[in-house]
Amino acid sequence: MSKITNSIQDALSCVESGNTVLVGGFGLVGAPLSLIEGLTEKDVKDLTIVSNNLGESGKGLGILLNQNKIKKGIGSYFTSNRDVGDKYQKGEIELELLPQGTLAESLRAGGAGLGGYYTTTGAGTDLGKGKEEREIDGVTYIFEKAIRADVALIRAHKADTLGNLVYYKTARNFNPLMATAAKKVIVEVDEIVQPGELNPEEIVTPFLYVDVIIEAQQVLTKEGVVNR
Amino acid sequence: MSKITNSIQDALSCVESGNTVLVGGFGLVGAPLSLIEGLTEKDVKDLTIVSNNLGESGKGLGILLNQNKIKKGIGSYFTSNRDVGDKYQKGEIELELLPQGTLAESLRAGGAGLGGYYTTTGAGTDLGKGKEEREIDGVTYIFEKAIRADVALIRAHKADTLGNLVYYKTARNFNPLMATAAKKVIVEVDEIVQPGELNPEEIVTPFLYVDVIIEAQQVLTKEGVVNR
Amino acid sequence: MTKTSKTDMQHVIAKRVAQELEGPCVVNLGIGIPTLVAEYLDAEDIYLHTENGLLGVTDVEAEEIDPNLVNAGKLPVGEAIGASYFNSSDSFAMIRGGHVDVAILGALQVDQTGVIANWAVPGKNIMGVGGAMDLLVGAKKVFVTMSHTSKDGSSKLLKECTYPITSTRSVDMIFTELAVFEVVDKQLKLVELMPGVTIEEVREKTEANFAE
Amino acid sequence: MTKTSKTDMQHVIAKRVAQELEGPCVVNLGIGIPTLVAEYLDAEDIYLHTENGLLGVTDVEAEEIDPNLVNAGKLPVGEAIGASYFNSSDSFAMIRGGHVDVAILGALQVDQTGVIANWAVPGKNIMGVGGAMDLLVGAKKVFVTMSHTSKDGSSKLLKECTYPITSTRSVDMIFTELAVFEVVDKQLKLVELMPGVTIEEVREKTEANFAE
Repeated sequence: MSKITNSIQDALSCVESGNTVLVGGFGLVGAPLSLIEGLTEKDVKDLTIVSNNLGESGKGLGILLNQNKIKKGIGSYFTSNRDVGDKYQKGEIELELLPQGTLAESLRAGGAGLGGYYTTTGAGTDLGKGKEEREIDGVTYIFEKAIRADVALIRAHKADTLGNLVYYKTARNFNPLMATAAKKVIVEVDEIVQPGELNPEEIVTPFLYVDVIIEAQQVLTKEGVVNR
Repeated sequence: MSKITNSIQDALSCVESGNTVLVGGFGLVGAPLSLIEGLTEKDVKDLTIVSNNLGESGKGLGILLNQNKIKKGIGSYFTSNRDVGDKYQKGEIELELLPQGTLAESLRAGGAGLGGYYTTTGAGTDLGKGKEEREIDGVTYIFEKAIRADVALIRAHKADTLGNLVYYKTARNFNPLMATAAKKVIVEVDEIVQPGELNPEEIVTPFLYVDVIIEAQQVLTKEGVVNR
Repeated sequence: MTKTSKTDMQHVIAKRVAQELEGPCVVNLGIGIPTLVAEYLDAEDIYLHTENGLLGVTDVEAEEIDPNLVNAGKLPVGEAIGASYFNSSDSFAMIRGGHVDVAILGALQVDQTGVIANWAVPGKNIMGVGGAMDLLVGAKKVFVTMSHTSKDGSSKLLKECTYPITSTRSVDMIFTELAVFEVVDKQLKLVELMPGVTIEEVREKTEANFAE
Repeated sequence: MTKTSKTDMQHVIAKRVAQELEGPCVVNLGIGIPTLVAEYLDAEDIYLHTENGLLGVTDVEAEEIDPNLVNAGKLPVGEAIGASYFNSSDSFAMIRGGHVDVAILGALQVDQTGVIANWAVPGKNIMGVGGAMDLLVGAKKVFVTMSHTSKDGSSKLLKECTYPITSTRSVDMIFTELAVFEVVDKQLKLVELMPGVTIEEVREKTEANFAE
């Protein structure tokens, strides 16, 4: 019953057309680059992708976008990929724009078994339109619903063979949240170690959140994305 | 502008009658024992104490209770101190009982600037009575309000002089949450170290949450609470 | 008729529940009989979660007791290889979010739809609930362990709970010293008699309707 | 009339804002002019927060660039002594929960009550918001930096924003290449003219009402 695989397509075997898929990363930093590439090679469509960005033009999730595999994008900053606007203009993709803090919080709420929450962010703005408003102690909040998904593709620094994860610097970002909010969690890592090698006080994602572990085949370097 | 003090009473100088005070710990484990004792020696009253337990009979917050300084207790397990029931019976204290997960989540929500959230916990039970119910995707949730306070008294393992904190084993519990949810956060620790000595990936409470740091004068040992 | 002492009885139940657990899984043990279950687990891939902030609870030798390392019952425990610590909101996020496979809880009463009461007694002050409600709504499966009858001999498996319920969610299995029940479609189903127990004894001591 | 180039102008503004910061404090810098503010900070007790998950941002030397250590503008940064990393929800909890002392943001427009628009332009697809709305509702103080006028010479300090607003919250101070304004009781107050700038020039280039 090992969680570890060497095959990207095996790792992605649970991903099906129509799924909602969480994809970690802030731009390319902390994005599961090998799993994203694997997804571009897999025959799936009508995906709802929840990710801060939809990659860059022709890179990462940007490829998936250009393959017309994405039915809907939920994120906070699509501006990083000019192709998203074009697709949207042509009616080829639905978009749901959320403030970055709301995106993060909704994922956390989903993972924590909450239905939703009230935030001040977005109240009184175009992004708050149509959302329920509620006054609490004299402050106006809007209701935001929790986000849960079928699959999460995330990036961590190290995993032990049980699935405990630690992250690296600002590559942490959305990954630990997404690890909690999907039925299947697939993680790519720099290194796989034995249980006991990670300090119990330092583990950020306890193993009960993780289903599949694979070593990253692509990594982000100063020179860009390179194969290992 | 050092955050460090050697005087418990100086550390507690901001605590005033009528304040809402968060007190960390799960029973005595992770409780700020020196600060609690300091509070029993301070002339304050009408406190609302938010803590998982109200100490044990005649111990920790139990002393404060017997001094009639507590107007209201908000917690999940008052059963650990039989005196709480007696006071409640005589109408000398108000109590608000919350499921433990709700207590924790409401503190987190308070610290995170949320107004409240919807949880399944307690729906359909006596603890859910009078709380707003809401159906979300076919599941019944109840509304729980965020908790914010004037002061938090917490216990950590190490602080650096900036106020970054790490915790020790199951003494972590409510402490990191309470550190986020009060205007003034006072922490007692086993050890104060220099900035840079704590690993940036390991810090649990970043320094911006912490106002006052003091070395613990009382510690929990196998033999019970002892002075250092 | 069973004549085991209370402690023997508790161990019999704990041992039987332990057999029901199959690794890999994450299990949260409540206070009382559930705590004893740990003694009967031998699979390496059954991990124990305690809601005060530890995944990977083990036994601890007396000489290695650490006062700051306890379980939800405030008893000293040890740390398994691969364990991790977290704060209370992260711990209950695991529970409520459906990430804990099994919660094993004690109960004061169970009704015939599998709804339990285990946190308050009418007429007494309602003073403590702890993590019981969270575990009931959140764990993927909930197993209940309890003596079949109260001290006065009355059934604890009732048509309706007379004590305040802990959640509207039905538990999945009930283990007593007399029998094992499954809850299927909100109905109790007797699936096993404990050794030496007759169906007549179970019928006699059970107020709740159940399928045999 | 000021005739500084765009870059010079940005540096003039950034330098002026930097003078307004007094340690100890935690500051979040937006993209654009705000990022330049870091160059003018010398107090050791001013700590920079970046919403992608780092408290304690510093400059980084070219040879020490780490591709996995970036700020919210995805530019490489360094790690201060005493820094800490956290996930995105913890980062925005800090922001929304009022734990960040100052946010310095760029703006497209400011109205005369101090409400700003800085995330979307009418007629274009609404494609990105990032952390702007969170910072506006959450930071204890918000400082806005921007050029006083658009490329066509029209005022960016308006009676009413014509672009979608970012929050109903008024900012605290506005810094342009011509002047510094405070927002008091939802009214703009001119508190300083930048070197060489006359009150007449500010009046001429400002559509919003302001107290002098």
